[in-house]
Amino acid sequence: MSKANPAGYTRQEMMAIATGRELRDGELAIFGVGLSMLAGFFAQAHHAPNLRAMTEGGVYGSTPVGGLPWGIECNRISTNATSFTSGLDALGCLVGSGRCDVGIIGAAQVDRYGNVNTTGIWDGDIGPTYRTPKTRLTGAGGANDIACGAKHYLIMVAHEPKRFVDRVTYISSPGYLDGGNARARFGFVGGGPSAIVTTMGILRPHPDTREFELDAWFSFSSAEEIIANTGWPLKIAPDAHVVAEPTDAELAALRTVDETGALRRAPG
Amino acid sequence: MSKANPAGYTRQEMMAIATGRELRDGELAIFGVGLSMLAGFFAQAHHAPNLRAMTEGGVYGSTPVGGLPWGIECNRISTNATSFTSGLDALGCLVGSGRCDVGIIGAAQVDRYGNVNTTGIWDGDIGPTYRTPKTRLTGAGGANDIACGAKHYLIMVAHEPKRFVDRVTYISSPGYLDGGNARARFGFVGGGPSAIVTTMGILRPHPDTREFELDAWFSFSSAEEIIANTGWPLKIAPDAHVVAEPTDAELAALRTVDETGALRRAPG
Amino acid sequence: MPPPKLISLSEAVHRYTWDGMMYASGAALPIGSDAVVFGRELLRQGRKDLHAIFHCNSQQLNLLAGAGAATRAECGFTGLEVFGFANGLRRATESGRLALEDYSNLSMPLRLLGGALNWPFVPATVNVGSDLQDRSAFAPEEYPSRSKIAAVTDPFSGRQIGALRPLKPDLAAIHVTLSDPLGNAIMLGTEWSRFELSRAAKRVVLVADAIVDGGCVRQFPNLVRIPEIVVEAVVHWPFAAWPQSSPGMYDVDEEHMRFMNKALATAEGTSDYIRDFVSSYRDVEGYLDMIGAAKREEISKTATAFLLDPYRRWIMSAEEVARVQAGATP
Amino acid sequence: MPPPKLISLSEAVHRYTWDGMMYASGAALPIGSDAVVFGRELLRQGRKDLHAIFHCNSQQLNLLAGAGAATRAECGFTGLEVFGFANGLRRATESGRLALEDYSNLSMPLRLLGGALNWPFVPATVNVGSDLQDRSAFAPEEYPSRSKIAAVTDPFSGRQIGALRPLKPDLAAIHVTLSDPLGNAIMLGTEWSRFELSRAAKRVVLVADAIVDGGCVRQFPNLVRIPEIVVEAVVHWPFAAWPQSSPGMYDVDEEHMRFMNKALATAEGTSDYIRDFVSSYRDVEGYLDMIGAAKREEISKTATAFLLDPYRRWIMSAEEVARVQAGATP
Repeated sequence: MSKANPAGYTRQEMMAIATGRELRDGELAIFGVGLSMLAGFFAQAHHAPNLRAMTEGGVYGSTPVGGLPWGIECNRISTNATSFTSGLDALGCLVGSGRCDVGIIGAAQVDRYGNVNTTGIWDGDIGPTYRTPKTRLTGAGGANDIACGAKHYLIMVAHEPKRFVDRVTYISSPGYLDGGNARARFGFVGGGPSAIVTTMGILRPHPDTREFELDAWFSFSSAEEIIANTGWPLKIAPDAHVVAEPTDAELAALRTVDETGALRRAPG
Repeated sequence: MSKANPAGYTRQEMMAIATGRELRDGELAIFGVGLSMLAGFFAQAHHAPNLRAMTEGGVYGSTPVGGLPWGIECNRISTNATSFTSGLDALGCLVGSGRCDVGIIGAAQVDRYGNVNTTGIWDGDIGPTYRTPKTRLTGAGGANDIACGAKHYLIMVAHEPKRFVDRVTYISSPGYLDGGNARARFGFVGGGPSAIVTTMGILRPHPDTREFELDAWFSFSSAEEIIANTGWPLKIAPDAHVVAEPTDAELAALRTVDETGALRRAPG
Repeated sequence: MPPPKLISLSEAVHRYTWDGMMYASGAALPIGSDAVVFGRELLRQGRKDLHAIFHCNSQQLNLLAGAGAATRAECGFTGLEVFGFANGLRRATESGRLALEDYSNLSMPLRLLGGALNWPFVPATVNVGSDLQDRSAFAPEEYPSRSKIAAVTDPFSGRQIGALRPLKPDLAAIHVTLSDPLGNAIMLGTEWSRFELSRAAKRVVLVADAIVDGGCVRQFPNLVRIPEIVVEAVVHWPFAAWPQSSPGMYDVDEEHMRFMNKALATAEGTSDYIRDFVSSYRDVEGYLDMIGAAKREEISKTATAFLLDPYRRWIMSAEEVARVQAGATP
Repeated sequence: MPPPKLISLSEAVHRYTWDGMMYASGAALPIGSDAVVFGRELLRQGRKDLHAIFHCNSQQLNLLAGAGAATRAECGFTGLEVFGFANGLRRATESGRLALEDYSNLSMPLRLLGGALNWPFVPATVNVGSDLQDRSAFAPEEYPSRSKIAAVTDPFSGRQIGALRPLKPDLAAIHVTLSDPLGNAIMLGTEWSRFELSRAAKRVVLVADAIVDGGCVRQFPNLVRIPEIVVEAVVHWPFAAWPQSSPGMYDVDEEHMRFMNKALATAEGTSDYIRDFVSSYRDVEGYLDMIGAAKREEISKTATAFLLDPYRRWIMSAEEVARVQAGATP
C-alpha cells in the first residue's frame, strides 16, 4: 500500500482493527494511551460491547471524550469515569494478580521471542557493566506489569527492521525470554504475548518454541515484505494467510472512536 | 477504697486518669473502645489538646458524640470524622510501621513481663497440642499490632489475682516475652509496654530485666493490697510512691468525656 | 456498558454459595457495616460447613457459628466490642464444633491484600513472637506452628520476619451504603477491609442499603472504591446490616444487639432466634416488618444522617429498583 | 484540634528541603496532578543533587533533571505519554549527569507501600526475569544485579519470587485538589500513588489548588484519603500542576507542555525556560500572570469541572486563606 492510500484506510487503521479483533466480548482488558487505546475502544464500539476496559491509571468505566487523551489520567478520560482508584489497584490487584484477560502494549524493539524494549537504544550490546543508552526511551511503565500478569497480551508495533531484532538489547517487558518454557522459571501468572500486530501483518508464537512466526499479512502487504522488514529469519506458519480487510462497519466504528483522526494523520 | 466511694471518684476513674497522664501533647495515640478511649480523650481534653487521637478503624479527627461509642466504627465516633480510610491504613501504615507514639490496650491476663492474653482461659497449660480454651475471649484484635508496632504502649487492667499471673497461658500480644532483650529476636519496631495501669496502681518494667515492678499505688490502695492481688512475687521499685489524686480539673475533664458515666457505673 | 447486576438475595445465595465453601464477609467492624442479612439467607437455604473469613467477628459470624453452619473461621477480633463476648461464636468454639484460627486486625487485611495481589506470601512484622504464630487451631499438633505464619528471611538484611498466607475466598458478601445497578459502590464510614476483600475474593456480591442512579457514581467517582468490574451481583436490601449500624443510614440497634447475642448463648435461644428472625420473613417487606416501623424510625434518626445528604437525590425508589432488576441479566 | 498548617511555598521549600535529599513527588501520571510548582521553587532556591523518587516522570522531574538539580532518579514510566519523550530527563540521562534507576509502574507504588508499612522488602511477581531486575544504574558493575531487586524464597511453596526495596523519601510534595487548613486533603481523579506516598514519606507537604473550610472534609470524610495526621504543612497554590492537568480544576495546557518539553531538550532552552518560567515570578499573583489570564480561562473550561461542584461552596477566598495562614503556627 502506498502513501496514496488507495484502500481507503491507513496502515495504522488496519493495525488498530487487527488488534481490536483479538479482543472478545466480556473480557477485562487494559490499554495504554494512543494506538492501543484506540484499538481497544474500537473493539468495544464494534464487536465487544461488554468489554471491560481499563487503563493502569485506576480510572474505570470511562470512554474518551473530546479526542485522544493526552495520557491515561487525562481529563478527556477522567470526565466520565465511574471510579477512580490507584495504580496499585489497577496494575496490582487487577493486572499483576492475573485477573486481567488481555493487555495491549507498544514497543520500540521487539525480538523473535516477543521480548520488548522500551527503555533505550544502545550502540551495540550493553556489556557486563550497565551503561547509559545512547537514546533514552520512555521506560517500562506499566507494560512490564502487563507482560508479567495479563492472561495474554498483544504487542502493537510499526513493522521496521530496526524494531524487529533478533534479540532486544534490554528486556523492559518479558515475552518468552529465551523461548520454550523460559517464563516458567519466574513463575509469571500471565501467559505471555499472543500476537505481535504490526503495520504489515500479524506474528504469532510457535506453540512449543515460542518463536514468533508469520501468521498473516494485511492485503496491502505480503509475506515477502514482512520478511524483508524483520531482523531475524522469520518462519512462515503452515496456515499463514491474508488478513480480511476492514469491513465498512469496522472502519466506521474505529473512526467514531478516533474522532480526532490520529490514525489517519499517521504516516501510512 | 470501698464501694461507698468516699474519695468522690471511682477506681475506674482513677485508672483512666492515671493512664491519660501517660499521654503527651502532640503524640499520635491509638485507643480501643471503652476504658482506653475514655482515658485517651480525657488526656486530649485535659492536658494534651494537640494529641492526635486515632482508633484502628481508620476513623480520623473525631471525638465521640452522644456517649461512649459501642465500637470503634460506631456512628457516635463516625459522625464528626474528618477522614475515613481502613484498618490496613490505621494499623499498618500508622501503627505497625512504628509511626504511632503510644497505644492503650486492655487485658484478660497479664504476666510479669507484660505479655497479654485476650484469647482464652484454659484449665492449666495448653500443652503441646493446641486445644480449645475453656472460656473463649475476644482474641487479639488490633492489640497485637499495637504491641508490636507502637513506640510504647500502656496496658489497662483491673487488678485481680486471676488477671495478674506469672506467665500467661497464651500470648495474644507480646510484652517483653521472656524478659530482657527477648523482643529483639523478632525485630519489633515498637518498644513494648511502658506501664500497666490498674485499678490499684501502676507497674513499670525494670530497665534491664523488663520484669514489671510496683512503681506507684493509688491513694486508696497500698503496696500491700497490690502485692496481695498480683500472681507473681512483685518487686517494689526503689522510688515507689503514691500516685497524686485526681485534681478537680482532671475529674471535670474526664466526666465531660465520659458523659454517659460509664466509669462511674462501673464497680469501683 | 455492562448490564445491570441486580438480583434478589435468595437468588444470590442460591447461585453463588455452596456447602463447604470459603465464605468471606465481616470486612467491617463488629458493630458496623456487615452484610448480616446475607448470613440470615445462608441459614434459610441451609448452607453448612462454611469456612468463614471475617476480618472481625460480627453478628453474622456470631449467628452462623451459633447455628452450627460454620465449622471453620479465621478472624482478628472475635468479640462484639462494647456488647461483650460473641456468644454464638464462643459457644461453637468452646464446644469444639468450630475451629477458630486466630490472627490480628492487621494480619487479616494483609492476608486479603496478599490475595488481591496474588502474592504467595505476605511479609509480617506483627503476630510473630506470640501465640498467634505458635498456635494453630487448624494444625493443632504443630508446636510451634510454622505452617500458619512461616518465617522468611529478608534478602537485604538477612533478618527473619513472618510470612502470612494470602486469602482468596470463594465469595465475599460485602455490605455497602450505596451501589448503582452495575455494582459501582460507595461506602460511607471506614472501609475497614472491604477494599482489599473486594479484590481478594474470587467473586463479590454487594449488599446495598440503597441503589443509586449511575449519575451518582459519575458525580463522585473518587468515592467508588469498589468498581463494577470486580462485582458479580448486586442485592438491594434496606437495613442490611441490622442490628449493626450503617453510617449515614442507621445506628446500631442496641436492644436487638443484646437480645440477639443473649439468644445465641444457648442452643434453644439460637433455635428461637432462627425461628423468629431468620426463617420468619418472606421478603424485604417481611424483613422490614420484623424490625418494626418504630425501631426503623428510631435507628434512622442517626447523627450521621448528614453524611448521606449529597447522594439522596440519586437514590432510586423500590419500584425503580424492581423495574431495573426485572430487566437485569447478570 | 491541631493548628492550621498553611505556609508559603518558599517557606515550605526553605524549611523541608536540602541538597542531596531523597525527594518524592510525581505520584501522579505524567500529564496529571503533580506538584510541578514545588519543583520550580526547588530551582529558585538552588537545591541540587536531589535523589528524585517519581512513580512516573512528570514535567517537574523533566525540569529538575534538565536543570541539573537531580542527579539520581527512580521511576516507572519516564516519558510524557502522548507528548513524547521527556527531553530534560532524557538529556540528563544520556549525558550521564543523572543516574536513572528503572522500575515499573507497579513496582514503584509497591515500594512506597513497603515503606508505608515499614517492611524490609516487598514481594514482587513483576519486574523479575527482565532487565529491570538484572540491570542497575545505581550498581552498574553488578550483572545480573540482585541488590536492586533481590530473590526471596516463598516459605510456603519453596519457589523464588522477587523482593523490592521499600522507599521512605525524606519529603513528599503531593499535589491535591483541595485541602483544609489542617491538611485534610481531597484528590479528584486517580490517586495514582499519592495515598501510598503520603504514608511512606518521612514528611509530607501538600500543595493544594484550593483550600476548603473544614466543613467540607466533615461532609465528605470518605474522600479525605490523606488525613492531617500525616501532613507537615499545606501550601495553597492555584494551578499548582500547570502545565499538567488537575481533574475538576483545569485541563492540560497543551501548548505549554510542548513548549516546555522542547525548551528542556537543550541547555540553552532550559536556561531560557528557567529565566522566563521559574525565576520570573515573585509570588502567586506573578505566577498567575505568567500563565496568563486567557490561558487560565481556557484550561479552566474543563469538561471535568462538574466534579468540583459538590465542594465549591467550601472553597475559601485568597483573603480568607491569607488570614488563616497569618495565624498558622505549624
